[in-house]
Amino acid sequence: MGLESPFIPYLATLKTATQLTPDIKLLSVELEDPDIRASFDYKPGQFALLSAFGEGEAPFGIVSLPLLRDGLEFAVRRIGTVTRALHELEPGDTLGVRGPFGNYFPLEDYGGKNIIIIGGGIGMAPLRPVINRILERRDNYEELLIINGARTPQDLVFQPEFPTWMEAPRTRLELTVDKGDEHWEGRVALVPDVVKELAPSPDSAIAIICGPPIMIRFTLAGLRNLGFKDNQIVTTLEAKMKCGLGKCARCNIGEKYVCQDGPVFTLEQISQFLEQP
Amino acid sequence: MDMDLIQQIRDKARNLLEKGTVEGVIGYERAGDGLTSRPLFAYDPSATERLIFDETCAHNLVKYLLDKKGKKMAVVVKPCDSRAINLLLNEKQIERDKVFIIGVGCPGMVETNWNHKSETLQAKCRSCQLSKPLVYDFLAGREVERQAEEETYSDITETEAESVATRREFWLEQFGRCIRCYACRQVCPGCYCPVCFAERLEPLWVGIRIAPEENDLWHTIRAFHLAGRCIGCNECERVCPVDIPLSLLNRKLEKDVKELFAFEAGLDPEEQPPFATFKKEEMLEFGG
Amino acid sequence: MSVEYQPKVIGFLCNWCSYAGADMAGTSRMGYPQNIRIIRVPCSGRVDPLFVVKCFQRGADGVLVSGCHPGDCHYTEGNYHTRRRFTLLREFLDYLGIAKERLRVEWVSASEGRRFAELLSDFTAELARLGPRSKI
Amino acid sequence: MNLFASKDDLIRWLDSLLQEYIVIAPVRVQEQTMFQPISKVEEVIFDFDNTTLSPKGWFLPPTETLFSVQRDDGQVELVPTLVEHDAVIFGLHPCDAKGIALMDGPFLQEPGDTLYRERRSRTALVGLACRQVQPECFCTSMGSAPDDPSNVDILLTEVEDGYIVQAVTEKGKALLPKGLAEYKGKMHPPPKLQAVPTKEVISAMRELFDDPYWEQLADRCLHCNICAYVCPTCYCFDMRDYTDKGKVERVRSWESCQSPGFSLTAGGYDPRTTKGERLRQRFYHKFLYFPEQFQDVACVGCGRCVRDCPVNIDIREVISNLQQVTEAKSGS
Repeated sequence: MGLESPFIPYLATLKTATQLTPDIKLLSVELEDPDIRASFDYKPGQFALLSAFGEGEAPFGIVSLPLLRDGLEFAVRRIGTVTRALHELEPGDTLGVRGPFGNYFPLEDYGGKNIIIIGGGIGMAPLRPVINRILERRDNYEELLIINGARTPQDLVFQPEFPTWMEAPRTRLELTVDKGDEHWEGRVALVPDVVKELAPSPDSAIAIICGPPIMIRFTLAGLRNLGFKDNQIVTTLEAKMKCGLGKCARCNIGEKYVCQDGPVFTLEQISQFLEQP
Repeated sequence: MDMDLIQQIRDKARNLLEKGTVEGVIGYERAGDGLTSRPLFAYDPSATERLIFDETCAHNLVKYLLDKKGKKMAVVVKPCDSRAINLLLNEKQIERDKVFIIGVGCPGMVETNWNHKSETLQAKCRSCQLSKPLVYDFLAGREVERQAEEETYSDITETEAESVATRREFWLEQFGRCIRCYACRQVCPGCYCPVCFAERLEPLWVGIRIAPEENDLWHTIRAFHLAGRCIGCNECERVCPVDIPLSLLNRKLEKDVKELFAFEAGLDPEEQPPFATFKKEEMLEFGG
Repeated sequence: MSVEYQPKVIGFLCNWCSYAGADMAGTSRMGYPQNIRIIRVPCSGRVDPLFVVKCFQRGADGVLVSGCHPGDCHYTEGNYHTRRRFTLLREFLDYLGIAKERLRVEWVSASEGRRFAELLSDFTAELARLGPRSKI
Repeated sequence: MNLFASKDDLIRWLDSLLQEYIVIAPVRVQEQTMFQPISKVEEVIFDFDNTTLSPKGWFLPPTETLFSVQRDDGQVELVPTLVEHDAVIFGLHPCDAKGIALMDGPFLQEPGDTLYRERRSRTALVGLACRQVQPECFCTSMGSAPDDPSNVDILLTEVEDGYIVQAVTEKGKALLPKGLAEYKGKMHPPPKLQAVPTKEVISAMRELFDDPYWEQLADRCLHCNICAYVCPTCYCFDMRDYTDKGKVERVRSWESCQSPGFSLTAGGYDPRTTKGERLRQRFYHKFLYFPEQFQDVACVGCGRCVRDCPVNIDIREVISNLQQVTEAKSGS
């Protein structure tokens, strides 16, 4: 008989589920098989398919770092049938994991550069391991600017980590919301406007952005105005993915298969796609 | 081919485009097989020379008006298709002043497949009583004297006479062939829900399996959603790649709606469809 | 060894009359067959034919749709629509091979607990007589 | 060396194959011709135009269970579907055989699709050369031919009093009955087909992406899935769980780029929203993306989509229209 079917997920146990925002949970997941757990290696930007048995599978960026062997973390926004089922799981319940899939942010190549991280809403999820990896190897990089936006203060995703991020050396965390509330004393502005206001320099810089399509569109325009070249802007694409194996052709955009060729692309690469995502 | 009729369609279409009365004309042109026909969208007056009309022009072009909402379009409409205009007017899906209807007198359509044209009149045409479209702005050709057979629903009554178990077996065999290409839905002028129940995930109605039990649900509800709305163009059956006899479903409902509610879809754009109204003193035998 | 056939029934009961009627049947210990699973709906007019077809598809032997008597609808006219819709659906399902006896539409008021119990017994007996449905 | 089998030989052979294998062959179902597992040789039809659906469904079924989820006392076990039988597909035309060879590209590339690979390795293909071609056929323009033996294990060619038998692969040789005589008669030239331009257009596909042609063509498209489902090379699929009475299975089913929601994400984002963009995807996948990945166009010229499209979107006409657009562009 042949090898195990690549469609069969690894079984995993939900260790903890933490409500990060009203519709986003951080799921901490442990693979059941110790050998697989030990060999499951991944890099910031890669994703996995989570199975809620009875509903199906959906893709999520892995938001933890591989060295933290105590589990895989996923930030899951309740948005459809699979994410609803994942939200309903309780610690101890079984789920499935397939992956890791796709490419990753080439952080080694960004050594010695200023890094600007721009994330909106759940778009912060794939950026979280990037931030934590940079902080873990802080000396390898120059200035780190994080611009994190959300609709309202309670929609800001990784709030428990904000103190760590703020206190890290040569690191600046700028929060912004579209609409404040009675407790919010911070910025009320759209992410592209904050980028314009802070005007980070393109010199020896890399901008990594992720967020809703409308935010990305205006942020890109803003970065270009500041003099960022397309090869200095990196993003991770959202696409319909089903199999994760480059077979089902659902994530096919132009000549690319996002699940295999992506999801991480520079703007320069994307602009060369025949079909624009 | 009635060249006189075709010339009238072409002249009218050209005239409408040249004057800017409409943005486009939806009509028929010769298909690639040189024998049958296919829909043509003419935006340029020169394209109107490709317009034709003959006994192979079965497509119900009214469906395409749903893709062109907001644009003023002219459309070539056979008598049977005009019922779809009335249906969509009744359901407020199209605006009368946005549509210029080029009605055609119709000799009846024959059974066709790509590169094949038979002499046999389509079943729906054999019992068609309409000598001209029910609604039009311009009539090309003449009213056609019809010597139609009466619609007796004999195939339906034959099916009704079978036992319940036999019918179940029959339909599961028919639905078992379905590959869920949804051509029946895509071609239907009455199917325009923004999200079809078959694609809805929450709640999930039709399961992912392309299998008799799921296909059965699909076909039952597809037909029932068209109860009192199906205008009998029979395009669904014509396009079905695996020849499921969908008219046996649609016409069963048509027959029952006629008997129960004295209603036929698409005859009058103002008349309340059967499920939008009721009479207090009807069907009193129903229930306790 | 023969296990007595227990038909599975799904009941869609309107909140205002029939559900209260069923409740009354229960609280007054009238005793009715336990084969029914009740789904409370705001009005019998809420029952989409799709719900009924889905029940049959997933193995129900019978479906009961029950609302207020015509004229008594809490929303004035919901049950008149129910009457039209299900008159047609029963015919249609029968035509597709699901015997019309398997779909019942009944009017049961809040005070008709006994009637609810009786009609359910009657329905269950009829379904038992019809026997299990052939596969799908 | 070509062998010869009389019709009786062939029937006896098929009969013996039925003892050991699942035999999938063209049969009549109502008005359709379908490839289906047969229970007796009499069901098989030997003289047929291309079947309603291609034989791809044996390898990528319209619906299949990838694994089932079994729960026992809180413990979850995933039980994979296994391929349990050896099979023979009998009577497939060379275009359909090429379709299967093309599907090997995506399904056998690592990580291989286990079910597909198992079925593929446990199935022998017995081809039947086309003595007649239909007006919708254009296999010779797509790198195949009515007598092309390259993608089958055995190729049969009908002659006056029986069949020429070519054992193409070792697998084919092993399958043949002993004692067939050598064929010494003459070979018949295959029927001729009209040529459709392909190569020139494919090289120009990149320049045509934003051409208004696609929206114009899509005007009449109904966006049904007929073309994709009758196609021997369309292989897109969907995956979801199917539950019934407590039983949970992960199922995959055919899906098509023409469907609403094909590329719509749960978040509501869809890179293809217009009719033209959706229809364009079909042709670009066949004539640009697939060739870039697997070095061949994803069309075998079987003509099924030509035959079955309700609004006569004819892939050959699309190709020649694109050629005209290219020429007009380079001319201006």
